[in-house]
Amino acid sequence: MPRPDKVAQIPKPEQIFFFKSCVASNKYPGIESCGWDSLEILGVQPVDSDEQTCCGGFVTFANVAAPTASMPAVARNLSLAEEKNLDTCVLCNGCWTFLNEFGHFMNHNEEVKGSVNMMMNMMGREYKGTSNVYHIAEMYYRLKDDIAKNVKRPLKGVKVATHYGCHYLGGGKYTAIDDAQMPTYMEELIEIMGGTVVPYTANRECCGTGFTQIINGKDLSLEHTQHKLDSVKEADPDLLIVQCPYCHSQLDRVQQQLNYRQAAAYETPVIHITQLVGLALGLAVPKLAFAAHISGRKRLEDVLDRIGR
Amino acid sequence: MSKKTLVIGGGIAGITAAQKIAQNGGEVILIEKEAELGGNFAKLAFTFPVLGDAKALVAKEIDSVKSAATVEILTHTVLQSCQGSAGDFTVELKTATGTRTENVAAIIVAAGFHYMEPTAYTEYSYGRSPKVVTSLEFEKMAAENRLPQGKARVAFVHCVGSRDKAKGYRYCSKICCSYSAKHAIMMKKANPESLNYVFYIDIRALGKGYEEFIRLAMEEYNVRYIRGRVAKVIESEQKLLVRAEDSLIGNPVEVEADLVVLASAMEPPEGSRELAGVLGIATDEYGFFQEAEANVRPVNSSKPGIFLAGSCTQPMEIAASVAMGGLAASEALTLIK
Amino acid sequence: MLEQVKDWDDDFYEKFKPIAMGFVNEAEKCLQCGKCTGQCPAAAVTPSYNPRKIIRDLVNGNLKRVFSSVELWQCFFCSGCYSVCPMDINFPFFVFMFRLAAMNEGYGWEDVKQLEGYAEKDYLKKGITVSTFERNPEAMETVGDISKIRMAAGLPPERKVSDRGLAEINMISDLSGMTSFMKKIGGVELLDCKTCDDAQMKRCKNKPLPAKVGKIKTKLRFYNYGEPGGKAHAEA
Amino acid sequence: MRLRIVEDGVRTTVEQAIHKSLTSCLQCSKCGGGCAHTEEFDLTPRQVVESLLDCQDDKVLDSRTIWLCGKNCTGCQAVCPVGLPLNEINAVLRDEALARGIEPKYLQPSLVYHKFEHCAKHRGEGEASESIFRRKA
Repeated sequence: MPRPDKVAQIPKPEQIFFFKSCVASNKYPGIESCGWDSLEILGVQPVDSDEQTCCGGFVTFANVAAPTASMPAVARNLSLAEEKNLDTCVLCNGCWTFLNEFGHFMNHNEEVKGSVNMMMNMMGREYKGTSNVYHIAEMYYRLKDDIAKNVKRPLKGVKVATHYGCHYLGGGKYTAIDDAQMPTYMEELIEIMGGTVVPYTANRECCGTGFTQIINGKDLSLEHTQHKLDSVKEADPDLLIVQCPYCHSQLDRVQQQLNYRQAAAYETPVIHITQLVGLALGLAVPKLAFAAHISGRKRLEDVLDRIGR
Repeated sequence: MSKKTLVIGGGIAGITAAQKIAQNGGEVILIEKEAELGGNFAKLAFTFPVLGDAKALVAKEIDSVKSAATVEILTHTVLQSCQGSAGDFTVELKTATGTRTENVAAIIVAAGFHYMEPTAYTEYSYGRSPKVVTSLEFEKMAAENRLPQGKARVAFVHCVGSRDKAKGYRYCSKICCSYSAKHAIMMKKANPESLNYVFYIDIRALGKGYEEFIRLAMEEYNVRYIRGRVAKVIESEQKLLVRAEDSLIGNPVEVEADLVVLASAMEPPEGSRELAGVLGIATDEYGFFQEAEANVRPVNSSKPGIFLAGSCTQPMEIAASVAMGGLAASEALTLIK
Repeated sequence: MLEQVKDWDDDFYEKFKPIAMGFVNEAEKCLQCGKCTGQCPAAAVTPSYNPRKIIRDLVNGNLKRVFSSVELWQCFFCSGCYSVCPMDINFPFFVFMFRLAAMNEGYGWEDVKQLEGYAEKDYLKKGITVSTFERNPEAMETVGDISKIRMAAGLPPERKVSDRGLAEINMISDLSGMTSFMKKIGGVELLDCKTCDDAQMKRCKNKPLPAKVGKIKTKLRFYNYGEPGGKAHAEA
Repeated sequence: MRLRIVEDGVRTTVEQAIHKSLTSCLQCSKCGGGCAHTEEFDLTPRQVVESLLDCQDDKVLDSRTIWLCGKNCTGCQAVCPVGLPLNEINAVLRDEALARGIEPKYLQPSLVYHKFEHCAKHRGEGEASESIFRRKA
């Protein structure tokens, strides 16, 4: 069950700094366009900056960048929002946990903050630690009444399963808006938009990306993802909703890889929560960018046909 | 000056204290907020380590205290205020019919304990699946013959709420190891076909016959003890998947169970801090009543004239509660004489 | 192997704490209850990986084993262990810091080498760690040109980070020593499926699960948790 | 892989052969701690018993431990607080493994060899231990 106190802490701002995700930009552009447009419809104006870079989470957890290198990178990205006096809205669980954890760490460690700021001052910036980082799914949950009012394309009869992803709920044991083990806010959102929630056994299992595991521990990673996909397939949802572009990429692409290698038949469309909200809010079909998806394309078209294009 | 003693709580510790004072010629007012005497003891089916009939044992004690001429029993009664000092307390009691004021020489607090509701343990699916129950609910199921039939697998989970800084209490609840063994034996007796698994971290069976009792469960009743705290209980169709590590092998394990019993922690009684406020005595960080000196003055509270008995001071088994009730009674008697 | 307590490093943990900058602490609170391993996705597929044992070894000071183990590189960073931990030990950060410490001791470089390209070619050159480049021909055929999809969705054909932004992250990299570190490890070319010949393709398809991508020699490292020897060694 | 706990296994055969129940095992580790083969075990004797109780037959019958255990050495039985004859258990398991057609693992190189061979850092030490082992054999 969502924690009401945490939800109440999320503001309903007029503007928010829109922090883009690498995977979303370069592999699944629909996440970016739907995130932007849906926030606009819900009355929050996203603000972009082309100076924002990757959060640095991947290179850090790949151990290429030590915390000494990733800490200033986090501070730099957060300072962009601070310059505009805005809070940050992220699309990705990884960005959320990485910006939050490292930001929190710097805020509570003056020494580190000081040395980071020395570097920031050299480039004419300063990290103050005033911008809060919110995940777009939490924003949606906060704005759920506005979503209910603006549904143009109800998801009637669409069976939807959820995948929350680890780095939002697990890493945010005390900071996320929902309980780490049995979260329900995404289900609530789906019901608001008229969809039917399909439970499955492996709901809270990891997608199997494991940051770098998909690259240099691929057999481990695929074995785990297959376990998850088997459980999804059993429940047979029309859509599998994720809230992290990296999970999105893993669950979408590994289906095709397993089909190729093992002649399996995994055909579940995976879409991001922004795309689902965009779908319900009636965004034009090209905006959803389903053309960038690999698995379950036919089923995705069926869903569109059923609920109207 | 009054010669009466007020005993708060009609569980086994309170009953014992009242009996002992009455046997020594003192007058007692025994108050209980519920409708019946017996407390948590009366909710059990069996005792451990000797499998005695709990209901019969507690009924005998209740009868004996009820038949004592100098014990006045007030059910549906709570303490409202307390003034004065040792030997001369003025207490205001809220009974079922109204309030009454009494003058007492000593007060014995035997407020008992409460089984924690493990609602925070969402990983164990408690509250979502009807097949995940607390040990207290298991006792009730056993009494009503609703235990699973046939070749059922039952998993008992230790340390739910105990030894857990994140979601529960840091202390060990002391008796869960033993009563889980008791439950596993009850299960095996009620349904010999059943297969029982107990997930533990350490087995803390401190007391006469306790270790033997747990070995009895393992050896005679074939209860499988797996060392490892359960990480997740997942609902899967008609079954529950219990995931843990068998840390003695170092391998993650999974058991398909039909019933999961959570040994929930013993926590301080509801409203213990309020009661302590009314009486003017200290509680510890958890809300248990603080004893004046843990080793040699275990029944003295921080205020003279107010004595503590039973599991409102710390998690405790029945025998220890009875002993503590007796000691509290003898302390109270010194004020009366 | 018979372990000798005298070989254990008594004060490593104390020395390690300041290096770990407060990310890693409270390991001595561990109850050894096994809740972390019970829910671990990596342990479910390779039981020799065991978070509980790694913490145990840290507290004992038996670090040689942790650093040299293959298992250290098998964590998924899913934070599941942290989310269930009754003592609030943030184990993923332990793994993160251990990997740095292990690299300091000379282990695990093969794993990191493969990932260096992402930092050098994508993160520092473009500011975005994941590029539009597809290694998988099938994905490429299905999706086609990503810039067209971006344009249809009302976005610019390519997400670009401004020159100032790029200059700044490169500066951070230089100042913090990340650049020199990357030069030291050097990268390896990742396998590109487009370059596969038919024979390779066939082999790839016949295999139930693919072997490790790239040139890593993890088998040569000390395999020492759970089932030392085990089946893999008996066969080898 | 995650173990699935089952209830039927070679455990019953073992228990019948030794006329004792394996449930009496305290998991105290006394057996493995003093064994002469302690360096080469993949499963310690304690883990053999635990695995038998979990009915992980394949794991036990595939292990090296059951072949390493000497037939007439009763060191573990002598120290066992509940008197479990671990050497007899291993003998029964060897027979069972042979009956199931599992190849004996007497002749394979020692685990010590594998470990040190594969760890560059300890190669020097490894050779030393290896030669000690050969002399023993």
